[in-house]
Amino acid sequence: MKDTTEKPVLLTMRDIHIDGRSEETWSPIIKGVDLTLRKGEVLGLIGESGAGKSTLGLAAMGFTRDGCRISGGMIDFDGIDLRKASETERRALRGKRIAYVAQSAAASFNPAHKLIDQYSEAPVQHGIMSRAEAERDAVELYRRMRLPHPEEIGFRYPHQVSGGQLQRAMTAMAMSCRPDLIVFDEPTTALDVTTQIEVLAAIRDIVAQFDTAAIYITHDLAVVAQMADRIKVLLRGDEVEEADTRTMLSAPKEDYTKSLWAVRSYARPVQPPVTEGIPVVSVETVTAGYGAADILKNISFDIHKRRTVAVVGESGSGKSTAARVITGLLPPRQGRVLFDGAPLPADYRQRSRDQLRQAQMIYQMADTALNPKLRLRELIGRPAQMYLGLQGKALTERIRDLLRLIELEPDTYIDRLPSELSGGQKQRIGIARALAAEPKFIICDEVTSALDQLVAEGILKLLDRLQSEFDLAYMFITHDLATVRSIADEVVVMQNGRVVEQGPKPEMFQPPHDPYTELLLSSVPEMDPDWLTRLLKEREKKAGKG
Amino acid sequence: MSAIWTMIAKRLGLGLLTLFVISVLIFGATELLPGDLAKNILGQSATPETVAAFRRELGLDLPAHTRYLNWLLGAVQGDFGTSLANKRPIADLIATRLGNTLFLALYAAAISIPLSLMLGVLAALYRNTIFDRTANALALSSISFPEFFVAYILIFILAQSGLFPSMSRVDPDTGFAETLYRTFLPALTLTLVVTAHMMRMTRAAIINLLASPYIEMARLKGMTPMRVILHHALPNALAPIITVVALNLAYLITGVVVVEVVFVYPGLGQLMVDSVAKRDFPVVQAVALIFAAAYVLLNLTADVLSTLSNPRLIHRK
Amino acid sequence: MNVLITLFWIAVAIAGAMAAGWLFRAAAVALTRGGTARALRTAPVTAGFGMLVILLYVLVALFAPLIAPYAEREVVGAQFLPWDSTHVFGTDNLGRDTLSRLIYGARNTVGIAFATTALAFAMGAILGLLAATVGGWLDQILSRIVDILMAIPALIFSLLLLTIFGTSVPTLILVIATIDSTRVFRLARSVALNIVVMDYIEAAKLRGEGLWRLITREILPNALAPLVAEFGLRFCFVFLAISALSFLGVGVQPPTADWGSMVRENAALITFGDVTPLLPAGAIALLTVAVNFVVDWMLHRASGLKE
Amino acid sequence: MTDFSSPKGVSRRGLLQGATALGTAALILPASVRRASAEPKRGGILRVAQASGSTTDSYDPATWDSQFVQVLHTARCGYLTEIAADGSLVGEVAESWEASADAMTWTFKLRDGITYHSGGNVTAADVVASINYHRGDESKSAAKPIVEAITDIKADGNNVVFTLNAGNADFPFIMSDYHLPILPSSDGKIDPMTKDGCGGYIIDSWEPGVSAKLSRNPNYWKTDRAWFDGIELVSILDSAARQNALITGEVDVIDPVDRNTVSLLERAAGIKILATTGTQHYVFPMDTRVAPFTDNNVRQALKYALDRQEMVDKILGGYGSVGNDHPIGPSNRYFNKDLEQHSYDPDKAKFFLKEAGMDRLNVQLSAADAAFTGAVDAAVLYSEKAAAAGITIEVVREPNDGYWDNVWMKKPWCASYWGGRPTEDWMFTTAYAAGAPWNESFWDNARFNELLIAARSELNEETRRAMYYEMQDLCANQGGTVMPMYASYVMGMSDKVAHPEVVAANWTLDGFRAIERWWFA
Repeated sequence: MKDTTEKPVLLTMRDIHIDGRSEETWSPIIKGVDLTLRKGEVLGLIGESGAGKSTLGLAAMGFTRDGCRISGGMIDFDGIDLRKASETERRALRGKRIAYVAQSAAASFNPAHKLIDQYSEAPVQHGIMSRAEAERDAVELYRRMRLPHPEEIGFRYPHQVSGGQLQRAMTAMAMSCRPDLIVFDEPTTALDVTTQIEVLAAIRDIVAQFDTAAIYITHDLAVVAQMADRIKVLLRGDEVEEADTRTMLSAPKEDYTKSLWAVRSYARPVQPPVTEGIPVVSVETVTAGYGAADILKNISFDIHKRRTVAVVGESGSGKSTAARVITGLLPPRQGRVLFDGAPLPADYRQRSRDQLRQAQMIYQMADTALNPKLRLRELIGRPAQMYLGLQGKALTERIRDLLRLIELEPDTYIDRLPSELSGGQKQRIGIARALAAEPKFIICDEVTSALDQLVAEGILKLLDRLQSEFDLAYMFITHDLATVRSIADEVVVMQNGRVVEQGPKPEMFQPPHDPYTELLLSSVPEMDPDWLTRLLKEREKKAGKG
Repeated sequence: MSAIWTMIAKRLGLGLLTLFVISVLIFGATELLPGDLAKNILGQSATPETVAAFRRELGLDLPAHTRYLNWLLGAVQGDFGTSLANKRPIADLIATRLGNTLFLALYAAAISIPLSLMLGVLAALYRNTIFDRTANALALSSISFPEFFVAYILIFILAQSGLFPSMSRVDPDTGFAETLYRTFLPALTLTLVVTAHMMRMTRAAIINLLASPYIEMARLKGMTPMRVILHHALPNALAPIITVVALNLAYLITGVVVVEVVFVYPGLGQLMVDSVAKRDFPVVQAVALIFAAAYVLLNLTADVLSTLSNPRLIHRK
Repeated sequence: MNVLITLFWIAVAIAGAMAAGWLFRAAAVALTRGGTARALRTAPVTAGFGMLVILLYVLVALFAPLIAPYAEREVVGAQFLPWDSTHVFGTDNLGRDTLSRLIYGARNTVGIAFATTALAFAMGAILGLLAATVGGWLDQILSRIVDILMAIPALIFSLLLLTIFGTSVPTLILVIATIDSTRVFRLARSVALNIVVMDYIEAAKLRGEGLWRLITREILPNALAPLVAEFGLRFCFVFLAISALSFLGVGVQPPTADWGSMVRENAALITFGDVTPLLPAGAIALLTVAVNFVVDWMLHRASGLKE
Repeated sequence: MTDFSSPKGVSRRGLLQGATALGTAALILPASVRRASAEPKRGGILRVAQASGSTTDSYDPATWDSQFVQVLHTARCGYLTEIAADGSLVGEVAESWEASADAMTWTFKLRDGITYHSGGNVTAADVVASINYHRGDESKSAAKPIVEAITDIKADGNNVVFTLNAGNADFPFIMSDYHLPILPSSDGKIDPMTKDGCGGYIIDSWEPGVSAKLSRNPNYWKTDRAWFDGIELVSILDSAARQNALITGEVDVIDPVDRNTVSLLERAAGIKILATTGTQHYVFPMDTRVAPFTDNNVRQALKYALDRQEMVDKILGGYGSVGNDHPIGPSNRYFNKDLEQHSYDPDKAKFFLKEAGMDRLNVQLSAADAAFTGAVDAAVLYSEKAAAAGITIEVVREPNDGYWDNVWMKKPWCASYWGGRPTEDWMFTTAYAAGAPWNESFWDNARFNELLIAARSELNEETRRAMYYEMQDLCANQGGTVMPMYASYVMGMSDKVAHPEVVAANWTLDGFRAIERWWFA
């Protein structure tokens, strides 16, 4: 952390009001927030989804998304009133003096152009450098961002570069005009934990090198703790509080902030491992894949009644493929899946209706998992109607029961469409739909990763309660070790289609670890502002030794 | 790149299959049409013997499948035979008309494609403004008038005042500039007919991308709206635009019989209609296959171009 | 000067149309409630105008006998009478009242176009959704068949089929619908391909839902927006198809009044500066523009773009 | 109207009209036009646009079936005889002819010094070969029926001798038929695809269905003909396009003019309309073997249920005259002036219906513009007027394509047309005699058939006249054909084009010979 209080003020935002249009009315998104940023300072903006972090970050550039408008307040960037300035004047600032790094680099790089062309665009168009200079500069910055092959990587198209590298290339691109301010909008959220470390480190270094001021937007407290000098907490368009990072972490004033801090502490009591009895689901030496490639290589694990097995791994590790094998969407090349000790037909189309009923699935994205055109009555009622043959009043009663189970008031919600629900409510509907079939086993595929922490915690608690109530067995697919900590009984760690380690949770979180598990565990950011610095030093040391 | 060659080879194979099936379909359809060429030429006066003689000479007495196979055998060897009605080799009959048809199609395309792309881009840039809505309404009005009617209006305005000829009579001796002048009105008619579709598609394809994060990124890099559209949206919108351009090109080649009639332009459409009326089967087949081949090839070209316009498909990881 | 006057009147016409659209939207908002009213309030003025025109057409079509001053086929005087108070738009080549023919034309033309488009969509959409859902060989076969049908020029193909099967209205509808359905198939299939990869379809399949329910309950409602938009466009193209066919000598049976044929019958007059053929052509154009204004708005709503 | 009519229809037209109009009323021009026409002079390229012409057209005279080839080849070729503008027969390749007393042997003396474009002389052997091409078992010619009566043709020096199977005083007229050009021969055969001929113009280029270019034959034997230096024939199927071509000056003559807009065209500057009225007439034949048309009362009812003058006004734009349900026109020798003119009379129609024991009548009338331009509209008008008499006529628009194959003489009631015949006997024999192949109403009236045979051999003028009068009466009041109107040929032309005072009416375009008869003023 650096002390920036002596530096001149770069950006001042006073009493900012921003409205968003939904249907025909304008409703406030930001309700009078102030913000001050000095040169070279990093401000962390934190809050849950809907808090207005991105909107505020963009407003710092004098920019609003379509369907939004700045309805009040003052934005002063280095003496320029961004609200009074013409669009042409604002445009001259963007990219040149204020740059932006978006959440998903993969989506924010134009797929039609090479990286270096996109790098050069801002400096060339703003008349700072010639094209040749910009290309030389790009290589230099790629090197500073520790990108592999900095001379060549710029000549690739975005799809040819991995996510972590893209995110670094995007930060480099934001730096191309050496701006005074960069707005980072959740730059590492879409990345795996192990990749996240490198990107965080690279961003931190380059911001420091060029003494660039930054607004760092994230929902992840541990991340912001590593990056920011000061932290501002937002809740539904209002500022909750603001303080320097260490103060904020150690002594939050407001209850809301405290509750945010507290989320990480939820953990249910671990149940003893089951050693006997027939597992509900048993995956036996399964090898499976698409085309010629094997995605899963000879994996085995069991899931018992009333137990939660967490399958952990980074993207591409094969954990979702394992779920597809179990559900029968992807028949394995070798091995089989047993249910209550009896082998299941490999293809779901060959399974009986009862076999289908017994194993249910909850998806990561409730938005795509719920048919947007069906009302909750049908979404939840359909499995009950199909599998249990419920009709008329009995069906309605069952739907209302299920809604109560997931803590939604039946009268209010039964005839709503998914689009009329919040993210957490949608996920609850996904759970209710699975429960409606009265299954023995539920696959939860990253069910909390798209949710805010408070909401996610609610979902985890609900799942926990339902498990004891209905004796359910869970297979919990996740990349988030915090989730594993809170809910798992057993852990299966996967990498490149293989199980690298498995066992009861307490053992898994105790050394000695498999090296990959070690890497995973150590990469989870901690609330300590010095964590990143320390970790990098340790890794350097190890690498030096090795 | 090899993936493209595989695709081209596969698609050409499928295209040949398509042509084959179409030749069967067209043959079947002409068989179903009442009357045959012998009866058509002989008229009611013919005695059964003369009809038989005529049919024997033209080979119409053979069973349908034999006639078809004979035709197919010739066609596979590149010999499409001679017109039954006037004994002219079909290749001769078609050559100049195909040239005319292609010329008019390219002429109309040369006007309409740049025009519609430009209008589409401008409409996307100034979306929901008066310009956008006016261009849209005008374009829609122009496609909702029947082609021949558009042609008549153009003749009334541009030909009766003596600016352009109302007939597009061209022959191989006509000079290029003169041909351009004489075929201006049909080309303009076709332009009015196809521009709206391409313009709307261009506009829609571009607008469809405007919510993309990389467009927002470009705007946040301080790029002008024009550059955002041209440099960032357009390259990614090419695939649907190319497809719709190909469809319209195919229409310009295969669907313009009405314009040919009004402007007395000797193209393939009129030949096809005449030959259907006379039941001149080999000519019908040849023209139908040219039309189908044009469609297949244009679609293939569109797909290849769409692939080439997408770096994700040509530069694999 | 003339240009200026023309421009002035065009401006007046546009302004009038927009005012009418605005008023209609205001009235519609006042008369409806809930979601409909909310949706209507966000409708652009053009969409309001479009809805007003469509409503007027439907009313004219429904109440043609009440509105039209003369019967559809009644010969009321000499041919080509000038526009006057008895015959607002004069008479046609057989001495029938042009205005009455136009009014009845709304009924016949819109009716035929609607039936044709509906049939084309029933066939094309069902097969397209089926192909996308089932995939595999069924998709291959259907797609190839459609490719083949599309490779035959539509106008010549329909001419051929109508010559073979005759030109009664049902045949006409069937032939145009069949040819049109290939285009619908393509659209339905490509839209559905984007839907079948969604998790809720996977969930439905895993639940053991049958094909019919999968298509009608899970896929169709989500494919509706682009299909409806296409319906609007196709609907208008049917007029043009009928008009082109009547140019080639096959079309709607007389003495039924339909706009496509009316344009054809009177088209030659335009070359003498007589604007009578502009009436049916204008009626088609106005409906096309109106339908597409509404369609554009619906697409805009469906796309979720906020501007 | 664009005419995508079936070739069958067209060949039929060729057959049915395949004779000259004897005694047709020639056009008498108004004085103003006459002055302009005064002095023929050489020069200029005449551009003619016609509504026919197909890519399938050919040089083979056996297949000529549409106006475009008829006009084109008439300009290229010479015939034995020619019908003059006033309807009389004059020699062309034949200088003179004479018949034996029984009119069964005809000797034609050929004119000296007529040469082909290629240079050779026209010989008697060429004449024999040219006519023989259409005869015989292997003939595929559309003209076969009209030369069927010939049993033998011989060349005799400069003479050609025809022997017929029965006497026929009209035989020289047949030799003027457009199917029968005189073409060069070798070994007794002509090459049907030859481009050669002995007419006034040489074909320089011809793209079937599009256009043809001709230039004057410098060695043409007629000194008072072929004034134009060159000719361009264009095929413009669309009637509006044809009119536009005339208005914009891209062609000099168009044929036909759309009767719907002829009055508008007439008003255009520098354009004049030429109409000739001959024997061309439009009919609605009923199949008298099929109920309800078996009952003459029904037929009579239908004949009183249409407004003929309205049809002439609206379908023909006034260019024509009303018909009286028999095919003999005012220009014919034995036209029955005293016969009551059928007119629109719903009460009478109702009366006849009642006679037939009906209150209402429902019938279908099949029509297509292939039958004649405006046929569908005419049927619609018919249907409107008939409603007042309690007759419901459902108009069925049939496809143009295949009309003559599938509809004509197949459907019980349809539209049709006739170019007319030069003699009463020929006309009646062709279309009204029992058993005749084109008796389109399948009418079989004993008295009529008897009179037909008697009249053919009757030499007493008055008796013959009486017989034909009675036959017209029978036809009109008992026949199965509704004949509403005679239609004129209507052409449009630039007022720079001049033509003789008398314009032939046997065919359109001055008997297909406008090319060699007209000139630029």
